[in-house]
Parts: sequence; structure tokens; C-alpha cells
Amino acid sequence: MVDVSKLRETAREIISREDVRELIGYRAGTYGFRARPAFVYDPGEVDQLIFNPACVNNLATYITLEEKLPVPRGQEPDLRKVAVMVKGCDSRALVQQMAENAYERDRILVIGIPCTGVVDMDKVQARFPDVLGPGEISLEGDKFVLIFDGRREEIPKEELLADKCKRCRFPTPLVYDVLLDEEVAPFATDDYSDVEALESRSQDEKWAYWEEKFSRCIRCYSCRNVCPMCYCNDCILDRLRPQWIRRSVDISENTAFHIARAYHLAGRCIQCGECQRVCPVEIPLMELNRKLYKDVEELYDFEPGVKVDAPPLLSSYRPDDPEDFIL
Amino acid sequence: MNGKPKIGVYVCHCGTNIAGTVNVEEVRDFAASLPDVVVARNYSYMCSDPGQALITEDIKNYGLNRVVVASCSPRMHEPTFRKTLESGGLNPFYLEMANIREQCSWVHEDPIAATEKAKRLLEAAVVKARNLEALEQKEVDVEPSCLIIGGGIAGIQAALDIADAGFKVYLVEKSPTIGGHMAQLDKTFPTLDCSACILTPKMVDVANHPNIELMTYSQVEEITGYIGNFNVKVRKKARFVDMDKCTGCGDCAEACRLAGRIPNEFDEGIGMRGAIYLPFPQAVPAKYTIDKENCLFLAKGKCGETPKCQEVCQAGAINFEQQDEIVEFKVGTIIVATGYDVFDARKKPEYGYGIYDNVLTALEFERLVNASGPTGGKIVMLERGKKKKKKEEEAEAPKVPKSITFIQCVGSRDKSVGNEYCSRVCCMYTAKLAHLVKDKIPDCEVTIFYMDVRAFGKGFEEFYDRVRREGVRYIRGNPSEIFRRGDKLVVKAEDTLTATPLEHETDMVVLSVGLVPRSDNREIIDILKLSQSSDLFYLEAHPKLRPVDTASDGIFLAGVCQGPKDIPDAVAQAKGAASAAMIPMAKGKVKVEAQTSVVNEETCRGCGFCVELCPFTAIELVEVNRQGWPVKVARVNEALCKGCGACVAACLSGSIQQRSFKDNQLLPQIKVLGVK
Amino acid sequence: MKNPYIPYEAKILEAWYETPGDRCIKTFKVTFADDKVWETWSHRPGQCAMVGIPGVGESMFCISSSPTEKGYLRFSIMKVGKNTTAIHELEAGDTIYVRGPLGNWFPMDEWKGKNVVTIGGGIGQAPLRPVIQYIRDNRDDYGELTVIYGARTSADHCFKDEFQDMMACGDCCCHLAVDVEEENWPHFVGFVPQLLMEVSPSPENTIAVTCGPPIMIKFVLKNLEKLGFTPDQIYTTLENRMKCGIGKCGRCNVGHIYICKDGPVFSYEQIKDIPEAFA
Amino acid sequence: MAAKKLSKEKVGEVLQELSKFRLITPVKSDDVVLFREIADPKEAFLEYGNSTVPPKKVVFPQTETLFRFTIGNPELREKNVEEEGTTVIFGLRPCDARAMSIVDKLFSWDYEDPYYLKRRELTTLVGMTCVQPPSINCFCTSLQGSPFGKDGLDVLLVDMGDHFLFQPLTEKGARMEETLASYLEDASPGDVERASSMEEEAKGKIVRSIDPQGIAEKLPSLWEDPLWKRVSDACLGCGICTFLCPTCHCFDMQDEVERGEGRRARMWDSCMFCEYTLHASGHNPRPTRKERTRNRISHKYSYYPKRFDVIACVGCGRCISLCPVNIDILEILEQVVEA
Amino acid sequence: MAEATQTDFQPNIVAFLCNWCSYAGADLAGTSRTQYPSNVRVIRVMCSGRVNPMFVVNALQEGADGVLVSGCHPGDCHYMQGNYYARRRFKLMRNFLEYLGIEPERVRMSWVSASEGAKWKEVIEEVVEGVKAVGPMNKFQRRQLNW
Ligand SMILES: Cc1cc2nc3c(=O)[nH]c(=O)nc-3n(C[C@H](O)[C@H](O)[C@H](O)COP(=O)(O)OP(=O)(O)OC[C@H]3O[C@@H](n4cnc5c(N)ncnc54)[C@H](O)[C@@H]3O)c2cc1C
Ligand SMILES: Cc1cc2nc3c(=O)[nH]c(=O)nc-3n(C[C@H](O)[C@H](O)[C@H](O)COP(=O)(O)OP(=O)(O)OC[C@H]3O[C@@H](n4cnc5c(N)ncnc54)[C@H](O)[C@@H]3O)c2cc1C
Ligand code: SF4
Ligand code: SF4
Ligand code: SF4
Ligand code: SF4
Ligand code: SF4
Ligand code: SF4
Repeated sequence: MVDVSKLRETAREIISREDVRELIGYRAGTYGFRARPAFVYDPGEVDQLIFNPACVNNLATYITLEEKLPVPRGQEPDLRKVAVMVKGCDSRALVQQMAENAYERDRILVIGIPCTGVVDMDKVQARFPDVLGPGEISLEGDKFVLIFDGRREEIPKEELLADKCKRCRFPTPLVYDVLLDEEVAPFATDDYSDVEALESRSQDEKWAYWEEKFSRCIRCYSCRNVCPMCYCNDCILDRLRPQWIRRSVDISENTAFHIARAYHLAGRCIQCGECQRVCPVEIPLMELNRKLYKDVEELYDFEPGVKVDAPPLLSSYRPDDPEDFIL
Repeated sequence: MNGKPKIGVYVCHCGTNIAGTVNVEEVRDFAASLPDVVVARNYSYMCSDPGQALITEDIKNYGLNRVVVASCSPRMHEPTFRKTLESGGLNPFYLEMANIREQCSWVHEDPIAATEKAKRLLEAAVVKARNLEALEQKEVDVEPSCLIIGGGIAGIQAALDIADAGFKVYLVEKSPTIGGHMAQLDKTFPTLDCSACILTPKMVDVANHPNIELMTYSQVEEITGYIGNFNVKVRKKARFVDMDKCTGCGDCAEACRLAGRIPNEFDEGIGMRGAIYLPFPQAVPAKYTIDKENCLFLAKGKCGETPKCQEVCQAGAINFEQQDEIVEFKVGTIIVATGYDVFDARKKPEYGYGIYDNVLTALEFERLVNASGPTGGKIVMLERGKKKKKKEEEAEAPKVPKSITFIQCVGSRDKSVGNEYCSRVCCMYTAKLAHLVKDKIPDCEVTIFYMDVRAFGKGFEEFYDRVRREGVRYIRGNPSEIFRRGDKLVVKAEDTLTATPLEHETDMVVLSVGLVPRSDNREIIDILKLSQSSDLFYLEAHPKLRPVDTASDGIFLAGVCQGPKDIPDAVAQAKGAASAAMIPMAKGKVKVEAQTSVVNEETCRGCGFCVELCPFTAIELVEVNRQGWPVKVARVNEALCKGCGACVAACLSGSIQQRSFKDNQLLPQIKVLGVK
Repeated sequence: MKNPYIPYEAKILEAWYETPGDRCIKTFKVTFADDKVWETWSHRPGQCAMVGIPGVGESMFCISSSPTEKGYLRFSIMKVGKNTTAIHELEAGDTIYVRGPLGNWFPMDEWKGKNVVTIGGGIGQAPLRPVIQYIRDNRDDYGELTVIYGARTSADHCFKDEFQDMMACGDCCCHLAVDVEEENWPHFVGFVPQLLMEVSPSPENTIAVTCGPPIMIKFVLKNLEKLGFTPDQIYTTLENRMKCGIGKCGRCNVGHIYICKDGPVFSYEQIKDIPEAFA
Repeated sequence: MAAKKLSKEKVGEVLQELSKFRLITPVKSDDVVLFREIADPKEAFLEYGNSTVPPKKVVFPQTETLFRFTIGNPELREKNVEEEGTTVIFGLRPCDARAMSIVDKLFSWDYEDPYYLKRRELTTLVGMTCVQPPSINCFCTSLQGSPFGKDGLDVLLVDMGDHFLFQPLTEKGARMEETLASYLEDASPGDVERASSMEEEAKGKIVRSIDPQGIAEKLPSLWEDPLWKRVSDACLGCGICTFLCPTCHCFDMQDEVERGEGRRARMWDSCMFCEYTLHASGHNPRPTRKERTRNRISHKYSYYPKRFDVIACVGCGRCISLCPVNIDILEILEQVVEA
Repeated sequence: MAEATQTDFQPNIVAFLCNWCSYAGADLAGTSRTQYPSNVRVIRVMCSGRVNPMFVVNALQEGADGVLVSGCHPGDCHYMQGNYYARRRFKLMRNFLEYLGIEPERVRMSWVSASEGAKWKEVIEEVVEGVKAVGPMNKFQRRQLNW
């Protein structure tokens, strides 16, 4: 577990640096057990920072989400570093972003958090719907400990653990300037059993399955906005000329949208699970991403977000790539 | 273009070729009903003069700004109709064609289905045409100079031609001398000219030509740019001999402590040299080179008290401090003439090459029969292991073989070693070598095992006849094994003409090894991004019509690097490449692909996916100012872009688009064709 | 009541380019396909309409003709995006759809008897043109009319002929400017706010109306204040992205004001304290 | 109009009866509750907290046709909402019904929106009280709402445990009572009294609150306040908080053409999207999430009340619960109050 | 799906052909008067590498029952690498669509060289047969019904 005083001390040092503009970390949420992103601009604000298993957000998103106001003539843009706290999975987003030239390594200062797993907040919420909080969550051994309203509850880890953590192979950040704790050894593997189960169903079953999910989509594009890899400044989903996906919400456009989004992440999605987490109508977006992830790994031996200098999956090839499907 | 698209549609009958199956009137009427079509006509032959005149007239009368021709394949007449538009005063890229012949009337018998399909294809052309844009066929200036890589006969010939025409030539040769393989040969088939006699004058011409800058012992390191404007970086390897001072007297080579102890590459290892050497007496330039891998002083730091060569060189040319030198220059065109390697006979262990001293490759044998070779042209039995022969012991005269056996097609036409192709020269050089044997040792028994004899060239068949008449025995059969029996070699084979197995005893076996791509081919491939054909020789742009061009404009091929050929063919191709290279140089300008890609720098996110993928390195990331912020965006070098569009499909945000194949031009087509 | 989302079918009577270039401006003179529409139609200077093509979309444009010009509406449209590009493709005889009139208008009646100065830049002259035309067509009702207009180059000037006419005819005072020096340009060289100071109209019984790019407006407002104009003497129009034009779709608001309904015409008095109006 | 009693066993039959209309009820799709037209009463899922997607989508569909046309033919064919027929939304929550009454003002202000208003006219709202607040983030009571609120509803079903108290509230409600007469019994007088005490109890269970007093007036003065950046830093600019808000009503209009047949349609839009206010010139008056968040809050709590005398928020708590980064309107409002 | 409709069913297939190999191959089929089903409608691109995998989705949405992308054989690409990129893109897209329940028969890719007029015919026949076997695409076509 990350020592909070050390976290804050480190943050204080970093945000005091001349060359650092802001620090993105976590703070307590407004209700229940929630934590949420915190933006720190001066040393006086560091005491709000926390880290615990409720810190689910992938903060790497904010590095590419920044909306740059036009710099008034005669002024210089603020190009100071952004410091960001990342867990293992989140760090892969940084690696992938840098592999895609989104920014240079020296534009960010990475505070790495070796991660023992975060909770699935929906599961927590389902168990404790009435807690206004603030509630605290921590991990002790193989149990999550929840403290709220003067009560303490222990819940076995796997009951609340986020699905992505059950498969995480990179709990320790792959890139960092400071590491806040001892490295954590990978405690899980991925067998893609979920993907395989779906693969093995009949075409019509699969379609029925997805049709039901896609029909719920309200096209809020939260899944895109939260995705650290979706940082195009003019996403094709918003484009009018040409209009790839219509704004109208029906099964055709919804499906096309879901294909476009997932396919755009082929070889880029780093499995942080944020898209699925944010989806208000609980579309299992990770099942889409994971299918592509699995194929990419099996067919091309490619894993996104682990090497900064890896060539992009779809901008490279091997002469002997599989072509069993070609006539 | 401002204003409304005004489309003219022209449906060609192509005699009955189209009209026989497709109801052209119906197609025309359908076309006329489409939005923005202001005139639709059908005509017997659109490509004829009157047909084209219809278009130019309509452009004038109706103010057409787009033209759609439904006729044969655009691969056939797109250039024709582009010109038509141009002569009608319209940008030629406002043309779109619908292929209703090759891909419709000729392949579908049912007139109803064919007419229906023709309509759809036409509609797709019309909706694409709506969004076509005028393109500018840009021109770039061409630097009037040429880089030639490889100084074999092909490179030499090309260099001389281009230099004679008045253009500057940079000839870069990897080895210490030019000449290539031809310099190693004794006589050349079928005319039996002495190879050196015809080659060395050319080599000297190269050295003396005011327009040729010769760089031997040099390697191309990097080439950027595009036709007309290549920037070349060449590494001149240190020879440790001052080229200006060396008089080529050869005192150093004699003095070298390693003299006669290092196998001479030029002699295919049959002859020996020292650490300082001249590959062969007529080498150009006639300047010595120290081989730094072997030189005691350079490799070990010590060579006696003082290095011998330095001691004896009166000109003071030896300079152990010499460094590689990088030179940079700009050229307009490039000719690649890097030649070949011979097949490594060790890959056919059944023939015992590398095991038995007197199993030779033909190239080794060329050195053996060569008057300026290690034996002075005497054909003798080899004792390969014993290298440390002292001069005094030379007394013992080497043995002369009484029978010599050639085996053809070693490493050619042989799937088991991956070379399916015919090397084209082996039949003839074998005949030549057989003749030379007969010439030098008239009583030597000469046998040639062959699969077939391919004597297709000018004077070849006659030469082959002559050799047979000289008593050379041709046995049709592919030997399966060579082994030693006593002091003889035994060739085990089957005479396939008589279907008799045989064991043939001989003193010496010469393997007619085939020509294979150079083992270091990749260097040039990586630098120039050349492609290879399936035999791994460099790939020409078109096997018939553009045999000296490559896929990259301004880069040409000459000689065996493009595929096996003999000297006359290599020279002919070199001349072809030279003239191809001279066309843009003579014009001084060259048109570049117009249907190139272009980046919307406003929306590009600078991910570099396109950069990474472009086969022609046409895209780079540049930093631009976006509302005061420095951001990276992709930028296409239009002179380099070949217009494949691969980058377009890779760009997630649709920021890069290929002109004439933009998303907003293809998507409407999909829409139209998707409909049943 | 007619469904406010359904546009009227109209025919283009004439169309011509005002300016060249990528972002060219083309003027369309249109009339309704059904003459009866004219019976119910009335608009006032400053009002707008949605102009569009079914299958492409519609966009808001101000009606750049004065109600005194009978039998047609004019729109001057700059090619900037999807709809405007499609509209630019149209020519005389083509069908176009018009939905309106929308929004409020310049209080021409209140201004009677007053001097009017219009200060426009680029396509910003479009909403000013009906004001000028209206005054010229009701010349006796108003005092002096001063027209100040500028664009980047003389080629970028809209309504070139009309300015020539105004200069010749003498019913108003017309001042033109280009941003940078150019050959044979007899008039002012410099930005519109500078020209305004050059002309220096008196605020006495005068209304100033300005329209143009945001940066120009900003300086014009400053300069008008310098010249002694009070906020209630100054009028401008605001522009924001809009879809419905009838106060439903939400996006055009600045503060609690819906530009499409409460505007586009505002006195500076009305909006000077709404920070978003000048965002 | 007198209250009636509807026993819970009869709900199935009632739904059956109502399915002669276009009947819309909460349904469960996986674990998500939303409103859908149902064919079979069994699909209805009435034991729910509140739906993820509010029932506003029934009267203000996410995508709706305004008119149709054929390319090449000048005629425009107005969409006839009437064709959709009489609609019943059964089982919605009071806050969502109240939201509709708030949005009504917008759609009938000045120009009347024929589509929305027609659909409202055709729709009968049968609401269900919240005995338990559906979410910890409910705060309807701060905004003149109530878990037993009647605003906007035609019928209120007060959940009495084993039965509902059927309270018709409008003319449409009365008609509904007639339609369902055979399933309704007379309510016992005690029930009505008990209902009002239950209401107090339910109100008491709502734990979050805000005092809206003065906020409308204060908001404009905080235009430049640093609080806006602070509260919006984490915002993703997604549309969840607005798409799922029962009072949000912004829309975009786009044309679509399919095989020569086209329509002009409108579809939900969100002030949290960056393109929302983007001009063709590239200028954006609300360039960052700060300005957009400020607009969202100001619109609901200042601009709307200024024009329509009512806050455009009913305290359903959806935007709080569903915001992926826990941006909390109550927290923002508290900061506004404190600022 | 009823048997009868399957046999009557004439699928509509949108094909993207590279200019240098497959389009030329299809032309050759024409020059040799090879007869093949008329269900395929060709869009010419310079290189199979130009074909955006989203085009498949677009075509299916618009009403196509199948999509074919055809390029030069590996190693033969006029632009050297375009077909290799296309191969990766379409392999992934095809697998992905299959995962959603879109029959893989609808998304085909082939290598047809300029000399393979006969192969072009075979490819078409196979694609058409394959699509016929899975029937009309009706999974996420744009439906006017919803309007
Ligand atoms: C045994 C044998 C006998 C033959 N006899 C005959 C005959 O009698 N008649 C006949 O017509 N043909 C004969 N040939 C064929 C003949 O050798 C070739 O046709 C001819 O040499 C081809 O010349 P070239 O210039 O293409 O290649 P090469 O002669 O191979 O020359 C290539 C040159 O490029 C240089 N080079 C390679 N790579 C680089 C690089 N990266 N940078 C710089 N320089 C580089 C090499 O060092 C070499 O100097 C024979 C071939 C063999 C093997
Ligand atoms: C009150 C008012 C009066 C106007 N008068 C004129 C005029 O007289 N002449 C003229 O050339 N332009 C005028 N404009 C601007 C004009 O509306 C836009 O340039 C036009 O909508 C751009 O549409 P587009 O489809 O070409 O651009 P795109 O960028 O493709 O726009 C997409 C959509 O965004 C909306 N949009 C984008 N920019 C604007 C904008 N600045 N204003 C409103 N909506 C926008 C439109 O709804 C459009 O459908 C006026 C705008 C307003 C609000
Ligand atoms: S977050 Fe969910 S509802 Fe929103 S667009 Fe993505 S998938 Fe659709
Ligand atoms: S969906 Fe595609 S275009 Fe849009 S932001 Fe993501 S990667 Fe970019
Ligand atoms: S792939 Fe597209 S977004 Fe990426 S650098 Fe190239 S043009 Fe820009
Ligand atoms: S079109 Fe092809 S050649 Fe041109 S930039 Fe793109 S990838 Fe390179
Ligand atoms: S839901 Fe949250 S993150 Fe999304 S736009 Fe609203 S406030 Fe921002
Ligand atoms: S603003 Fe939030 S709490 Fe208020 S009505 Fe909308 S979603 Fe509900």
C-alpha cells in the first residue's frame, strides 16, 4: 500500500518545481467510497491527495485531453511538465501515447504507483447503496476493508476487484520517474476465456447478444472521451465531411460506431477498462476491445503500450503474417 | 472549384463490344436522370476523334466541369480522355471512368444484368466525379548528375554513356577497383574476346573522364530525397594509402610481411596477396589498399619494428592515421548496378566442393585459365590446403589434369536450393571454358554434364557446335554425387538419353555455378527501398515495359543485380538505364505523381502512423504552430509520394487524404454500389 | 400556426460572387416558389433566415436585402463549411429552402430622424446592407447616413458596385478601406477602427451600427466610446452556432439570452455586461 | 378526482389493458433499467429505483424525424406525430415527470414546438412514488419536488406496499381512470392519510440537499471565478450528465439521405461537447470544459429560471451518479453558495 | 431463412480492387471473355492499402451483402507494401465482425494478379456462393423503418 504521507511529500516536491505546471492525482469523492481525479497547481493543495483501491480513473487520459486555448500574440505557451500519478495499467497508456508521438517523454513527470488492484465501484455501490460517506477502502491481504459511518467491513478481494485487475499482467508501472512503493509482481494472467466463450457461439446468437447491448447505447461518447488513446483533435465520430457515422441513434449507426471505436483501438487499447467503466448503460466495451487485443496478440505477437519505440501495429507487417483467409 | 458540378456523361458502344450486351441507350437515359448530369450521350467509339470532339464541344457548350466516360477500362483509355479534357480546357483530373466493357459487357452475357450493372458502375462514377478536384501536375527541377552504384561492366558502361552525354557521374564502387566480375574472366563467350582487352580500356576511360567522379572502396550510406533531388552520403573507406601520393609501384606489396599469405578475393582465393595489395595488375585506380582486418599494424598494433610497407614506400603514401571520409553530394538520378554473387557450391555438399581440392567453381576456373591469374593461365591441379609454400620449393611442377569434367546448372533451376531460375550464362561459359581447356591442353578429356543446353543468344548455337566439334563430350544427366576413388574423382550420374547409370572418373571437376543476388543486397534495399522479385534480384517496375526502371522514380537498374544476364545484355541494359536516367536530366524537370496524399494539418494528431508506413518515406513529422502551441503534424513530400493511399487507410482521424481517392470521393461510391 | 421547422421552397433568381478565394462570398437573390408566401412574409432589417438544402442541412444567414426591395430576398453567404459549400454550388434557377424570418431587427422606427453610421468589415456588411438600403429607400425619414466599410483587400469587398453607386449618388457618405496598401486604391489604407477615427462621426443624435469580425468589433466599440457614443447609441449583431433558430435547440445562448430569439440585434447597452457576448 | 386503489396483483392486467396504447414502461436490459415500448406486460420491470435513461426520450426522442423529402422533389413531408398514437408511460418517477413539465415551458415558449407538444398531448404519464429514494444522490426535495410529487403526472400511483393508491391528477388521468375502472377499487380513506405521512417519511430518507435560494442571482457574478476551472478540471466533456438529465433538451439537426429518400432529423446534443458551439470559422466561444461546465450549471440554475421561473433541475441525481469522474452538481452549487 | 429465398437471392457485393494487379486481372478476365456472375461491383483504388477497413462497415450498412478487397500477391505490390498492410487490417476486421455475428463469408480478401483473369472468375464465384450461403445481410443495414 502506498504511504499517503510519502505520496503527498513527493507531490509537494514535484509541484514546487519550477518546471512543473500541474500534478494530476486522486482525491476523495463526494459520496460513498468514491475517489476522483485531483488537479494540483500549488504545494498548498497536496494534502487532498490520496491513493487507495477506489482510485480507478486512468489519469493518463488528462494528458491528451487538455484543450489548448489559443496563445495570445506575444505570449509563450506554457510548456511546463505535467506530473501524473499512474498505476500499472495506466502507465501503459503513457507508453502507448508516447509511442504515438503524442508528446515527448520530458513533457511528463510520472509518479508510478505499483498497484495491487482497484475495486469495481459498481459492485461496491451495489453492496452499500446507502452510504453517503465519506467511506474509505483499503486492501489488507486478500480482503478489501471498507470503513464508513463508523463501521468496518471486510470483503474478500475477488468479490470487489475490478475485472481488469483479475487479468492484469503489469501491476507495476512500465514508465515512471518516481515509484511510490515496492514493485508488485504480476498476480494474474489472462486466458481470454470470456472472449472465447463468446467466439464459440453461433453468428445469430452473437448478433442477438450485441444487438441488445448496442441498442442501449446513447452515443454520449463517454467511452471515447475517457479513453487515453482516443485523443484525435477531430475525431471521425464528430466529423461532418465526410460523415462516417451518423449522429442518429439506431442499431445501424450504433453498431457502426462501436466497430469504428473498437477498431480504432486495435493494437492501441491498453486494457485499462475505462470505457466500460464509464458507460452509463453498461455496454461491455471491454469484450470488444479484448477480442481485438487477443487477435492482435495471437496473430501478430503484438502488445500495445509496453514499448515506446514499437512500430504501430497497423503500420507494420511481416511478410509471413497469417493469410489463411485470403482467396 | 466554385459553383455547381456540371457533369457530362459519355457512354461508349465500342462498336458492338459494349452495345452488343449493354443497352447503351438505357444507360444513357439513366445517366441523364442523375443529379448534376447536364448532358449524357452515347456514341459508337468515344475514343475516336469524333468521339472526343463530342466531349470537347460539350465542355464548351454546356460549361461542363466534370466528365464521366463509361467505356473500356481506365487502364486503357484514361490517359486518352484526360488529354481530351485538357484540350477542352478542363483540368484532366475532372475525369472519371466507368468500366463497362472489360468488367461488364465482356463478362456478362445477360443483357439485363449487364445493363443493370453498367448503370450502377456509371452512377458510382458520377457520384465520385461530383467531388473530384482539379490537380496540378507538378514539376521538380532535376539535378544534372547521376549516382551509379557498382562499378562492374554495367556500371562502367552506364557511367561512360552518361558522362559522355555531358552529365556529371558519381560512380561508387565497394571494392578497391572497378571492373566487377568481368575483370575476373579470361575470354568471353561466344566471341572469345579477351575480357581484359575489352574491359580495361573502359576502366581507364572511367578513371580519366572529366565528368566522372570515381569513388572506389566506398559505400553509399544514406540517400534521401526524390527524383531530381537525391541527397547522397558516401563513406570512402580508409585505404591507409594516400591516393595522391601512391604511384602504384607495388614495392609495398612485395615488402609486406604477409605477402602471399592472404587469399586474394579477386582470384577467388586461388591466388594469394599481402595485407597491402592491388587486386589485379590492371586495377583502376592503380592504387594500393591496406586490408585493415589482416594488416598486422592495424589489426594488432605492431608490425615488426616499423611497418614494412611504410619503410619501403618511397612516395611516403602509407598513412595509418587515415580515417573513413564521408562525402555528400546531390544527384538527379541513380543507377543501381551492383551485380551478383556466384552460387555458394557448398550448399550442394554432394558435389564435394570445399572437400576435394579439385572441385572448383567456374569462377575459380576462370582465374585458373586466366593469363593474368595466379597460375599465369596454366591449368594445373590444385593443392589448396598447402598455403605456406615457400618460394624455393616451387621447383616441383604442378600436375596438369588429364580429364576435366564440368557440371552445369549448379545452383540454378534447382528448387532444392531455392533457385528456380536459369542463370543464363552457365551453358555458354561452360562451353567457353571447355574450349579453353581444349585450347590449352589439347589431349585433355573434357566432359560436360548438362540438363539442357540453352544456346539462345546471338552466335551461341554456333559456338556450342564448335565446341562439340572440338571433342568436348556432352552427357545429359544431373550428377547425383562426386566422390574420390584413389587419386581420381568419380562423378556418379545417369545418362538420361540412354538411361544408363554411369560413374565417370576425372581429375578435376568444375561446377558451373549460377548467378545469385549479392549477399549484401539488403544494404541497398534498405537505403533505396527497392523491392525484390521472388528470385530476390532487384525488381524492375515492369518486366516487359519498364525493365530498367524501379518503382521509385529516378532510380534505375542495370546489369545482373536485376537478374542473370551475360555481358552484352548487361551492357545493353546499362545503356538503357543510362538513357532512361538521362531523360529527366536532359529535360531538367520532371513531372511528379499528381494523385498524391495531402495532410490536413489542422486535424492531424501527429501520431506518425502514416510516416511509419509509407513505403516511399514520403511523409515526415514536422512541428507547426497551432494557435501558438508547437504541435507535430505529418507532412507529405509530394515529389516522393507515389499515391498508393496506404497512409490514408492508416490514419484514424482521416487527416491524410489521397487526391482523387479521398474519402469523400470513395464513400459516395460505396453508397451507390451498396444499394441493391 | 405553421410548423416552424418546415422551410419554404424558394427559387434562386440570380447568384453572383462578391469575393474570390477559398472563403468566397456569393450573393443569392431568391423568391418563394409559391407566390402566396409573400402575402404572409414580412421581415425587417437585421432579421435572419435559415437557408438550406434538404439532404445537406440549413444554416442561419441574415437577410441582406431591405424589406423595401420587393419580390426577392438576398443572402450573402461565405463558403466556410458543409452547408455553405453546398449552397455555393447552386445557381440561378435552382431550388433552395428558406425558413424565417427569424430573430429581432434594428429598431428602424426609433431611429427615424437620427443620423446613422454603419461600420462594417468583411461579410459583416451583410446585416448592415438592409439598414443602408432601408434608409436610402426612406431617405427623408433619417438624417445623415455614413457608411464605413473595410476588408482585407479591395477584392474582398462585398457589394462593390453598390459602394460605387453610393459614392456617386451622394445620398450618403461612404468610406472604404483595405487592410494593406495596394495599387490604384484611392481610399483609406488601414483597419476599420482606424478609419472610424479618421471619419470621426459626431455622436450627436447619431446611431452607430457595427458588424464584422469579433476583433474589429472590439476596437470599434472602444473607438466609438472614445468618440463619445453611449452604449445605447451603439448597435451590433451577435452570431453563434445555431440550429433551430427558434429558441429551442439551446446552443446560441450568451448568458440567458438566446441570440436567435432575443437577437441577433442588440444595443451595446443590452450586452455590455454579458461577458459571454464577446467570448 | 377521488383516489382509487389498485392492487398489485392487478398490475399485470392493467398493463395488458394499456397495451392497446403505445405502452412504455421501465424494462431491464441486462442490469440496466430504461424505458421501452413493451408488447408483453411481463417485460415491465416496476421494482426499480430509477431508470438510467430518463423517460424524456419518449416525448423527446434521441433521434426524431422532423420532415422527409425525396431528392429531386421539392416537396417536404412533415412528420406526423399523431401516427405514433396515444402513449402511456407507466411507472415513471415523480422527478422525471416534473422534469417534463419544466421542459414544456421551453418547447412552448414563443414558437411552439409541434413535435414535442403533440407528443406530450398524446402521452399520459402514470407515475409511481419513491418509497425509498432510488439513489443516495437524490435531492428532489431541495427543488420543490418530492418522492411523491405530482407535477407533470396525470396519475400518481402511491406505493402502499401491497397495493397502489391510484390518484388521477389531470383530465388525462381521469380518462385513464375510466379506462382502468374495472381494475380499480375504492380507496379507503385511511390510505389517503397514510399516503401523506408516507410522503413525509420518504422525504426524510433523502439525504442530500442544497438551498437554491439566491443561486440564480449569484451565478452571473461568479463568471470569472476560479471555481469553474477547479470543478471542471476532471470533466471529460462527455455527454452523460446532459443526455441522461431529464431536463436537458438541447438538440442538433442533421439531414440524412438513404437511397434518394431523406429526412431532416433532430438528435440530442450536449452543451458539454466541444463542437456544440464551434463556429465554422474554428472560433469557439466556449473553448474548454470550464466554460461548458459553467454554462451547464448556469443554464440550469440561472438562465432557465430567469426566463421560465423554474430551475431546470429536478434533483434526480443522475448526473452525479453517472458522471465517470464524480463531478457533482451539488458540490458545485455549494461552492457557488460559498464563493 | 427459407430455402427458396436463398436460391433466388442475388447478393450484392462491393469490391475494392487495386489498380495494378486485381483491377488489371479483372480486365484480363474481360479481354478473355471469361463469364462470371454480375453481382460484384468494383471500386478502383490504386492499392489495396488504400482501402479503409471501415469501408466494409459502410458498405454493409448501405446494403451490400458482402465486401471483397483484392490486391496483388504478397511481394508484388506496385507500392511494395500496401497489400501487406491491407492483409493485417482486413484480417482483424473480418475476425472482429465475425465476433459480432457478421458471417465471415461477407468479408473476403483475395490476391489476384494482372495475369490471373481466370482466378478472378474463381474468386467471384466463390465469394458469390459464400454470400448466397449465408443469405441477405440484414443485421445492421440502415433501415428506413426507424425513420
Ligand atoms: C564463371 C563466369 C563466367 C562468365 N563468363 C561470361 C562470358 O564469357 N561472357 C559473358 O558475356 N558473360 C559471362 N559471365 C557473366 C558476367 O560475369 C556478367 O554478365 C557481368 O559481369 C555482369 O556485370 P555487372 O556489372 O552486372 O556485375 P558485376 O560484374 O558483379 O559488378 C558489380 C560491381 O558492383 C560492385 N558492388 C556491389 N555492391 C556494391 C555496393 N553496395 N556498393 C558499391 N559497389 C558495389 C561490385 O564490387 C562489383 O564491382 C560469366 C559469369 C561467370 C560467373
Ligand atoms: C445570426 C446569424 C447570422 C449570420 N449571417 C450570415 C451571413 O449573412 N452570411 C454568412 O456567410 N454567414 C452568416 N452567418 C454564419 C453562418 O451561419 C455560418 O457560417 C454557417 O452556419 C456555416 O455553416 P456550414 O455548414 O457551412 O459550416 P460547418 O462548419 O460545416 O457547420 C456545421 C454546422 O454548424 C453550425 N454553424 C457553424 N458555424 C456557425 C456559425 N458561425 N453560426 C451559426 N451556425 C454555425 C451550422 O448549424 C452548421 O450546420 C450567420 C450566423 C448567425 C448566427
Ligand atoms: S459510453 Fe456507453 S452509452 Fe456512451 S457512447 Fe459509449 S457505449 Fe454508448
Ligand atoms: S474513435 Fe478514432 S478518431 Fe475518434 S478519437 Fe478515438 S481514435 Fe480518434
Ligand atoms: S496518421 Fe493521420 S493523424 Fe497520424 S500523423 Fe499521419 S496524418 Fe496525422
Ligand atoms: S499515398 Fe503512399 S506513397 Fe503517398 S504518402 Fe501515402 S503511403 Fe506514402
Ligand atoms: S458526465 Fe461528468 S465528465 Fe461527462 S461531461 Fe458531464 S461532468 Fe463532464
Ligand atoms: S441536473 Fe442532474 S440532478 Fe438535476 S435533473 Fe439533471 S441530471 Fe438530475
